[in-house]
Amino acid sequence: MNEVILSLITFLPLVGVLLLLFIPSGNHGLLRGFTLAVTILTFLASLPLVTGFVTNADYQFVLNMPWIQAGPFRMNYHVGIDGISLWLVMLTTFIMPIAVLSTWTAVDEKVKGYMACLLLLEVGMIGAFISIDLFLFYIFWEVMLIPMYFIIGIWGGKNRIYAAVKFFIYTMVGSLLMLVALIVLYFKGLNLGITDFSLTNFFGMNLDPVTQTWMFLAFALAFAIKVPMFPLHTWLPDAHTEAPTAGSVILAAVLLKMGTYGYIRFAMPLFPNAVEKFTPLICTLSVIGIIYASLVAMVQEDVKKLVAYSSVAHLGFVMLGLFSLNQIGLQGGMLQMLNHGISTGALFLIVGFIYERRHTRLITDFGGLSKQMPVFATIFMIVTFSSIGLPGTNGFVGEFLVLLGAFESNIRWYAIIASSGVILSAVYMLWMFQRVMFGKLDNPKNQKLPDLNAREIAIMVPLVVMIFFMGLYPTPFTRTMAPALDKIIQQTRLTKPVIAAPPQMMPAMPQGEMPAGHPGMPGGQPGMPAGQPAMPAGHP
Amino acid sequence: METLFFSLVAAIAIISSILVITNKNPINSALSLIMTFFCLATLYVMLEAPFMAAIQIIVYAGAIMVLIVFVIMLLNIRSESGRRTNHALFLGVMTGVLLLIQTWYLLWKSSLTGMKGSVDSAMIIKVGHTELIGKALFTEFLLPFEITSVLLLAAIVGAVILSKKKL
Amino acid sequence: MVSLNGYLILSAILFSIGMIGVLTRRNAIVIFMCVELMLNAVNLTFIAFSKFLGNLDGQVFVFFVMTVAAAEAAVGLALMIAFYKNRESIDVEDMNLLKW
Amino acid sequence: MLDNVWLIPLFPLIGFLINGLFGKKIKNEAVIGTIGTGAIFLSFIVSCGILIELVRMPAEQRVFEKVVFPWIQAGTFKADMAFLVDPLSAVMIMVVTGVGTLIHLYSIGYMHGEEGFYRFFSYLNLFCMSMLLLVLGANMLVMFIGWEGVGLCSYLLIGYYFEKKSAGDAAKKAFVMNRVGDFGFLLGLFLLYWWLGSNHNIWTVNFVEIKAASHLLPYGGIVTIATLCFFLGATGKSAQIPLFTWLPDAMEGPTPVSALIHAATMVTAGVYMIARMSFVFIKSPETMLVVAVVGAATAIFAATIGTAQNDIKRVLAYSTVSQLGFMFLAMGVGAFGAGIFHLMTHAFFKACLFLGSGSVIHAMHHALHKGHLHDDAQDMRNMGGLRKAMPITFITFFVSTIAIAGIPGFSGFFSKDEILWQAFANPYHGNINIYLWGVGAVAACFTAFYMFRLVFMTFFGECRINSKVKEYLHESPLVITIPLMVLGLLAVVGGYIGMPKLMGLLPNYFEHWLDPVFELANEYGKEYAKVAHHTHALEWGLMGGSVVIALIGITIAFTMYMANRTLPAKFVATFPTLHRFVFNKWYIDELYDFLFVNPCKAFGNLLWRGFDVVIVDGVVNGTAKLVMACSAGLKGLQSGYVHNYAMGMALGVVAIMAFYVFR
Amino acid sequence: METIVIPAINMAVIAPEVILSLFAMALLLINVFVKGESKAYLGYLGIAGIVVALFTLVSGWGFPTEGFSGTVIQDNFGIFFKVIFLISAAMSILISDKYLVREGCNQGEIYPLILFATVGMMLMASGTDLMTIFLGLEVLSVSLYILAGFNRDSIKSNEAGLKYFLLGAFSTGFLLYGMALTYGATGTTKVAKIAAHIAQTGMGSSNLMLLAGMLLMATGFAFKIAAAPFHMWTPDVYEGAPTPITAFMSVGPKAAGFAAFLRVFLIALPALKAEWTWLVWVLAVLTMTVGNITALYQQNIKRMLAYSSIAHAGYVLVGFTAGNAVGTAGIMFYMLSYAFMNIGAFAIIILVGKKGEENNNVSDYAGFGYKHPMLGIAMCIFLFSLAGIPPAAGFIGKFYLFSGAIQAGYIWLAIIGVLNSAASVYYYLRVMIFMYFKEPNEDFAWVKLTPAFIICLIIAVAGVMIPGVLPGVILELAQKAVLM
Repeated sequence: MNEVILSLITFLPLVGVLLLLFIPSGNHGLLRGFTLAVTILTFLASLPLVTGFVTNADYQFVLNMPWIQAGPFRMNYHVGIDGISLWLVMLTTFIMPIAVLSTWTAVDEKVKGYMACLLLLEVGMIGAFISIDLFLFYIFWEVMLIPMYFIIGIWGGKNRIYAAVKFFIYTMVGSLLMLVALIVLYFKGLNLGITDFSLTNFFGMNLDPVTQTWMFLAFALAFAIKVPMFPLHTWLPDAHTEAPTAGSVILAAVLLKMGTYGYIRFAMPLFPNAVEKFTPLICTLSVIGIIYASLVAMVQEDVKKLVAYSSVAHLGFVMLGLFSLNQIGLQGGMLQMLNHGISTGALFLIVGFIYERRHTRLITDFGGLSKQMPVFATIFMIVTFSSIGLPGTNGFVGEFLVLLGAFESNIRWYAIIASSGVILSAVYMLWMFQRVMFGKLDNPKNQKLPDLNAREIAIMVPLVVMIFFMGLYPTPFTRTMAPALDKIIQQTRLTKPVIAAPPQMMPAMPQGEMPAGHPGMPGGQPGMPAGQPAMPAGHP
Repeated sequence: METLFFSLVAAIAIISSILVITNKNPINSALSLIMTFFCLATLYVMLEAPFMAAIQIIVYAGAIMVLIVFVIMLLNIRSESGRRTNHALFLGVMTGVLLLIQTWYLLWKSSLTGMKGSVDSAMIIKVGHTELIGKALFTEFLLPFEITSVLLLAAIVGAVILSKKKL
Repeated sequence: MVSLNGYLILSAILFSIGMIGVLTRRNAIVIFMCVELMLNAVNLTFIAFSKFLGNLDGQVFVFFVMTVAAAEAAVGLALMIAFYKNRESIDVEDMNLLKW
Repeated sequence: MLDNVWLIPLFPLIGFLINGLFGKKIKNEAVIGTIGTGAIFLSFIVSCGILIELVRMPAEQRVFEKVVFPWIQAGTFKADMAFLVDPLSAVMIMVVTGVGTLIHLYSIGYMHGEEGFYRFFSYLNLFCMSMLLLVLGANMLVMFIGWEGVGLCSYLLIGYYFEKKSAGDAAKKAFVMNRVGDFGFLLGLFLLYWWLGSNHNIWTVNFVEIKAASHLLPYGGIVTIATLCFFLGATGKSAQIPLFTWLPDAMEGPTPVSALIHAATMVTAGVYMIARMSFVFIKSPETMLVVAVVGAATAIFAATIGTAQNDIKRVLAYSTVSQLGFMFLAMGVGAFGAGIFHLMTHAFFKACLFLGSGSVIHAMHHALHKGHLHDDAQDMRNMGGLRKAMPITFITFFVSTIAIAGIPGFSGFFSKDEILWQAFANPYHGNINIYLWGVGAVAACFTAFYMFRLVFMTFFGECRINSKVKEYLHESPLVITIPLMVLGLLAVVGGYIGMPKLMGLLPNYFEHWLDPVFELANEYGKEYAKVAHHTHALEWGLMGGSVVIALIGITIAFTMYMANRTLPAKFVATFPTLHRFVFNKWYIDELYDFLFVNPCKAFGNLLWRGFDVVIVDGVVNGTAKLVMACSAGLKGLQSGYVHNYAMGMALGVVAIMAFYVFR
Repeated sequence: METIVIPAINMAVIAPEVILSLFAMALLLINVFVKGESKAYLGYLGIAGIVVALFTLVSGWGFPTEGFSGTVIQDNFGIFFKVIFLISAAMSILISDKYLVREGCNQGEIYPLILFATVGMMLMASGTDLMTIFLGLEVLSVSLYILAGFNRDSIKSNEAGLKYFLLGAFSTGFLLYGMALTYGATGTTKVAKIAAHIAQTGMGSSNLMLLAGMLLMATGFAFKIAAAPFHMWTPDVYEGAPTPITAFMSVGPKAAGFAAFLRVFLIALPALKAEWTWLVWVLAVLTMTVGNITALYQQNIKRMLAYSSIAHAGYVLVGFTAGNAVGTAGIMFYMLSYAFMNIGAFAIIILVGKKGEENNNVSDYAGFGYKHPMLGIAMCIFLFSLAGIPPAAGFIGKFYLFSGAIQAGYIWLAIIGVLNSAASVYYYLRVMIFMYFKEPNEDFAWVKLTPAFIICLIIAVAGVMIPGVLPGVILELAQKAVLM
C-alpha cells in the first residue's frame, strides 16, 4: 500500500480528467462538483502520508520502477517523499479543493476545460514534488506549464495573452538550460559509475568547482525564475493579475514553491562549492528583492498586483532562510514556504471575492467595506496580519526563524537589512487594508455589496484555522522536517560544523537535529571570521 | 600536337559556354550550348571514351537540346526583356570566379590519389569501349541501371500529367 | 599527352560558367541550360578521372547522369509549360507569388 | 494557584472569542458587557490569588515558571509557550487586570449605544490577553507575542471609528511605529541569542536562563548594541523620542481605550521590558545613559507641547508621554524599582484622569447632541465651570491632578519624587545626573502647569459652552463614576506602599518587594558605580524643591487661567513663533513625513514606474522585440526570387570551400 | 567476345522497393479505369502496397545483407529509415484524397508518384554506392518536382514546382561535382571501398580533392534536408505545394536526405570526421536559428511549419554533429516522431483549409479549439510535441539529440539548441493563442471528418504520445540501428 499512495494521489486527478471528458459540458454543476470531489478525494488520500510518515531523513513511500532504458540512459519511475516534500505535497492537495471552490461561480464558461486544467495542474505539481528521478522531475516540471498557460490565457483578464506567453517562455528558457545542465550532470556521473537519474546518485560527486559553477548557474536560473528572484520577477505581477483567482492562488501557493523547492532539493546539495561561492550574490538578490518588492508594492493601485509583489518579498525571505544553511534558517525557509502558500493564497482568494463583486481591483474604487461586510473584514484582517507576520499567526514563525537563522549564519548583515522588510510589509499591507476597508463607505457601488456567502466562508475557514495552528503550534511541521533538512545541510556544507552538544536546558530533541550548525561556535564555521567585524566587542 | 588540339577545343568550349550565358536570345544560347556539347564529345574521344562521346551527341545534343529548343519555340520566348540589375550581375560573376579560383587552386594542389583500375587503352582497343561499359552496366551496376527505368517512368508520368491538355 | 589537370580545370571553368549563368539569367529555360552545362562539366571530370584511373565506374556514372538529365529535362520543361500556361512567362522574376 | 497562571490570559481570550464570534448575535449590551468585564475580573481574582501566594513565599523563591506547551523548536532554537511569575510580573498583572476591570466596567456605560459594542469589548479582552502575555511571558518570544499583540489591539481600537479617516491613519501610524520598535526588539533578540550561543553555547531566549547566564555578558560592546536595539523597541512601544508621535494621534480611539492602552498599560510595556531585562541593560553604561537622557528629554519635550494643546485628551496624551519619560529616566539611572512604582501610580491617576475626561466628553457630547450643535466636545475652550455640573468627576479628576502634579501625600509625589531623587543621586552617570535632575524638575513644573491649566479651563470659571445647552450638562451614570472613584482613591493612597524610607513612616514595601528582581542588576551596577554619599538633608532639600517647583507650576497656571485670563493671549502675542512651534508639536509629524514617508512613496513609485516597468521589463520585452526585428529582417531575405536563392546557395558553397581550402 | 556473367541477384535486399514499384505501376494502369471520387481507392490500394512492403521490410530486421555487388544493403539503419518513409507515405496518402477533391485536381497519378518517391527514398537509405544514392535521390526529386507542381491550375503550385526543380537541379550539380571529386580521390564510388581506400592510403583532410568532394556532397545533401543557407527553397515550395505533398515532403525526403548524409559521411568519410563535424556544427546553428527566428513572423501556417521544419532539421543536425551512438539514435527517433507530429499537424491544416488554399492563416484558427474540441486537443498535442514539451515524443527526441551533442562535448551547441527551442515555443503557442484565447471571428464551415482522417489523426496522436511516455522500446531499436 505504502508504495502506491504517492502514485495514487499523483494520478488520481488524471483519472479525474479522463472521467471529466464524459460529463456533458453543459452541466456545470456536475463538472464543478465532480472536480471538487476528486480534489477532496486526493486530499484525503494524501492524509496517510502524514500519519504514516516516520520522522527520519530517508525517503519514504518509495516506489522505484524502471521506465526508460536506452543507450546510456536509465530513467526510473522513482518517487518518494521526505520531510521536505511531505509538507509541500500536503500543501498542494490542501490548496486544490480551495482553488476549485474559489472560482465556483466566477468561471462560468468553458467550465469543463477549466476543471480539466486544474486537475492536470495538480498532477504536475504533486509529481514534481514526489519525483526522486531527476528526469521524471523535469517532465512533471514542464507538464505544469501547460495547464497553467491555458488557465491564465483562457480564463484570465484582459491582458491575459501577454501574461500567459510571458509566463510560459520565461519559465521555458530557464528550465531548458536546466535540462542541459541535467544531461551534463548525468554524463559526468556516468563516468563515476552511476546507473540512473535518481537524485540520490549525484550527491558527493565532488565535481570540479568550475563545472559546479556553470551547472549551479543553470539550475539556479531555472529556479530563480520560478521563485521569482529579484531581476527575474517581472512575469509574476502580470501572471498573477491576469490569472483567474484559482490560478493566482495555485500560482502563489504552490508553483512558486517549485523554485524554492528546487533550490533546497537540487541546486544546493548538488553543488556545494558553487553554493558557497554564490551565497553572497543570492542573498544580495533576495534582500534587494525584499526591500524592492515591498517598496513597489507600497505604491500599487491594483490590489492583486500589490499582493503579487508582496509574495516576491516573502519569497525573498525564504531564499534568505535557505541560504543561511543552518537548521533554524532552513526550517524557517520551509515554514515560510508553507505560510506564504496559505497566507498569500488566502489573500488572492480575498481579492477574488471583492473582484467578483465589483469587477475592479483598484484600491481607489473601494473604502469603508468593513461597514458593509464585517465577516469579510474580519477574515481579511486576520489574513493581512498573518501576511505581515504577527506573532501567533503562521507568518511570524517563518519570518522569525528565517531572520534568526540568517543572523546566526555568516550572512548576518543581510539578515539585518532584511529585517527592515518587516516594517515595510506592515506599511504596505496596512495601508492597502486601510484604504480598502476603512474610511467612509461613500462609493455608492460599494453600499450594496453582500457579505461573504457560505461557500466563501467555507473556503476561508480552513485557511484561517491553518494560519493560527501553524502560528501557535508549528512543532509537528518542524519536527518532521528537521532530519531531512539536516541531511541537506550536511550535503551542502563544505566544512562540516562541529557537532554541538545540545544546550543543557533544552530537553531531548529529535536525533537528527544535533548537527545543525551553529555558525558562531568557536572554530565552527568558515564564514565566522567574516562575521566577526559585525560585533565590535563581541568575542571574549 | 595533341595538347594544341586540346587547347583549341577547350577554348571553343569555353567561348561557346560563355556565349550560352551571355546571349540574350534563348535560341542562340541553346545553339551555343550544343556547340559546347560537341566540344565535350570531342574531348571524350580524346579520353578514349567513344561510346560516351556518341551518347553525348545522341542524348544531349540530339534529344535533350532538341526538346529544349522545341519548348522554346513552343512558348516562342522573346529575348529577355532587360537584364538583371548590375550589382546582382556583378555578385553572380564574382561568386563564379571565386568558385573557379578555389577549385582551380585545390585541383592544382592535389594529385590523383584514387586506386588504379585495370582498364588501359590497350584493353579498350582490344575489347571495345561499348562492350566494357555494357558489361559494367549489366553486372556491377545492374541495380542503378534498373533504377533509371523507375526514374524515367516517373518522369514520363509526370511530364504527361503536367502537360496533357485535358484531365 | 594532355595532363589530367588540364581536363579538370577545363571542367571547373565550365562548371563556374554554368553557375554564373544560373545566377545571372532570368529565363527559366536558360537557367536550366546552364544547369545542364554544369552537369556536363561534371561529366567531363568523371570521364577524365575514369580515364586516368583506368576504371570505368566514372563513365558509367556519366551514363546515369545523362539519363537523369533527360528525365529532369522532361519534367522541368513540363513544369515550365504548366507555369507558362498560367502566367504567360517563364521569367524567374515572375515567380514571386511565394515569398517571405 | 501558581500552576493556574495560564488561566489569567485564558479568561480574556475566552471573553474575546465569545464576544467576537457571537457578539453580533447576542446584541444585548448588558450580557456582552458582563462577559467582557467578567472575563478580566476573573483573571483579576486569579492574579490576586497568585499575588497572595507569592507574598507567602520567602523572598528568594518568588520565581515560578509555567510551561504550557512547546511552541517553536528549530535546531538549537527553542521557545515554549511559558509564563513567568515573579514579583515584577505580579505587580504588572495586578495593575493590568485591576485597572483593566475598572475600565471595562466604565466602558459599559461609556460605549452605551455604540453599534460596534460587541466589537469593542472583544477587542478590549483581546488586548488584555496580549498585555498579560506580554507581562507573563517567560521568554522573549512569548513576550513578543504580547508585544505585537497589544500593538495589534491598539491598531484595532484606535481604528475603532474606522469611518473617520483620521482614525484609520492614526491606527496605521501607531502600528507602523510600533513595528519600527519591534524591528529593534528583534535585532536585540538576535544579537543576544547569537552572542550567548556562539560564545558560550547557551542557546536561549528564556529570561531565567539568560539571567543565569548574564554574568557571561561583557560590559558594553555587544551588550550596548543589543540593549540599544531593545531600547529602540521600547521607544516604539512607549512613545519615547523619536517614536512618540503616534500616541497623541492615538486619541482618535474611544476614551476608555486611551485610558487603558495609552495610559495605564500598553505604553508602559517598554518600561516593563527594560525592568525585566535590567540585568542586561545595567551591563552597558552607555545604554543606561542613553535611556536616561532620552527619558528626560521626552519628559520635558512632551510637557512643553502639553502646555499649548486645547484638546483635553491630547493634553493628557502628551502628559502621558512626559510621564513615561520620567519612568525611562528612572530606568536609565538604575532606579528600576522607582520606575515600576511610578508606572503603577501613573496607571492609577492617569487612568483616572482619562476616564474623567471621558466622562466630561461624554457629558459634553450628550449636551451638544441634545442641542444639535456641532461644537467640538473635546475642546477645552468650549468647557469651563463643569465642577458644578459633574461633581464626582470633578473631585476624582482634581485629586488625580494633584497626584500627578506631585503634591505631597498623593501617590504621584512619592513615585515622581523618588525618581527625581534617584536621578540626582544615581551613581552611574557621573556628573550628568545633576542635569538629569534639573530637566526632570522643570518637566515636573510644566506638568503641574498644564495639568492645572487643564483643570482650570475645564472645571472652573464660567461655562463657555453654548448657553442653550447648559441645562443638558449633568453627571455621568454610576457605572462610569464608580471606576472613577475607585481610581481616584488609589491615586491618593496608592503611593503609600512605596513611601521613601527617608520619611520613615512606612517601610518601602514596594522596593523590598521588587528587590529580588533587581538585586542582580544592582550587583552588576556596582562594577562601574561611583559610590557617592548624599546626606539626608540634601534629600529632604530636593524633596522640598520638587514640591516648590510643582507649586510654582500651579501658581503660573492659576494666574494665567484663573486670575488673569488675558495673559495667555498676551503670551502668544509676545512669542508667536515659539507658540506656533509648541502648538504644532514642534512640527515633528511634518518632519517625519518629509524625512521618511514621502521619500519612501516617491522611491517606491520610481522603482515601479521607472525601474520595474521600464528597465527590468524593458530588457525582457526588448529582447523579444529584437528577435522579432531579426525575424523581419530574415524574412526579407526570403525574396521569392529563384536567383537570389541560388545566389544564397552558391555563396554558401563558396564560403564553406573558402573556409576549408584556404585555412 | 566473352559472355556477360550476371552476378547472383539477391532480390530479398530490394524486395520492399520492388513491391512498391510494382504496386505503383499497377496503380498507374488501374488509374485509367477508375473515375472521379472512387480514385480514393487507388490510395487505399497504395497503402495496402505500403503495408505489404512494411512487413517484408521488418522481416529483414537484424540480418544485414548486401546485394547487387555492393551497390545496396539492407541493414537495420536502412530499415529504420524506410519504416519512417513508409509511414509518412501512408499517412500522406490518407490525407490527400479529400484535399485533391476539394482543390479539383483529383488525378490518380499522385499515388503512384508518392510511391515512386518512396522508392527513391528507400534507395537513398539503403544505397551503398554513390550511384545508387544519386539515382535514388533523383527518383525522389523528380517525383517531388512533379508532386509539388501537381495542382496544375494553381499558379502557386506551378511556381513551387518550378522553383523546386530549378534549385534542385542546381544543387544536384554540386552534389555530382562532389561525388566526382570523391571518385577521383578514391577511385571508387562504393561507400565501403572509399572508406577502405582512405584508410589504407591514410589520406585525410590533407587531400584537398577528397576534402572538396566531401564539402560539395555535404552541400548537396544540405539542400535536400533544407539546412541553411541551402534552405531558401523550402518555405516557398512548402507553401505552394499541395498540402498533403507538403506534409510528405517535410518528413520523408528530409529523413531520406539524413539517411544518405549519415551513411556517406559515417561510413565513407569517417577519416574526415574532424572536418565535417565543424561544418555540420555551423550548419546546425545557422539552420536552427534562421528557421526559428524567421518562423516567428509568419502568418501563413503552412509557411510557418515550413520554417519550423527547417529549424527541426537544425536540431537533427545537432545530433549529427555529435556523430555518436546517442546522437544518431536521436536522429532516427526524432525523424520518426517528427513524421507523426508534422503530418498530424498538416492533416488538421487540410481539414481547416478551404478551396484554393484558403484559410491557411494562423488567424483563421480563432476559436478552433472550441468548435472542434477533439481536433483542438490533437493540434495542441502536435504543436507541443513540435515545441518539444514533455510528455510528447518531440521532447524525448530533442532530449536525445542534445544529449548526444553533450556527450560528444558540444555543450554550447546544445545550449544554442535549447535556446532556439525556447524561442520556437513562441510561434507554436501563437497558434494555440488563436485556437483558444480568441473568440471565433466568423464561424467557419463545419469540418467534415472522413474515416481516413480519423485514422490518420489517431495514428499521429498515438505516435506522438506513446513514444513520448514510453520511448524505451523505440529508442532501443534506434540504438540497434545505429551505424557503427
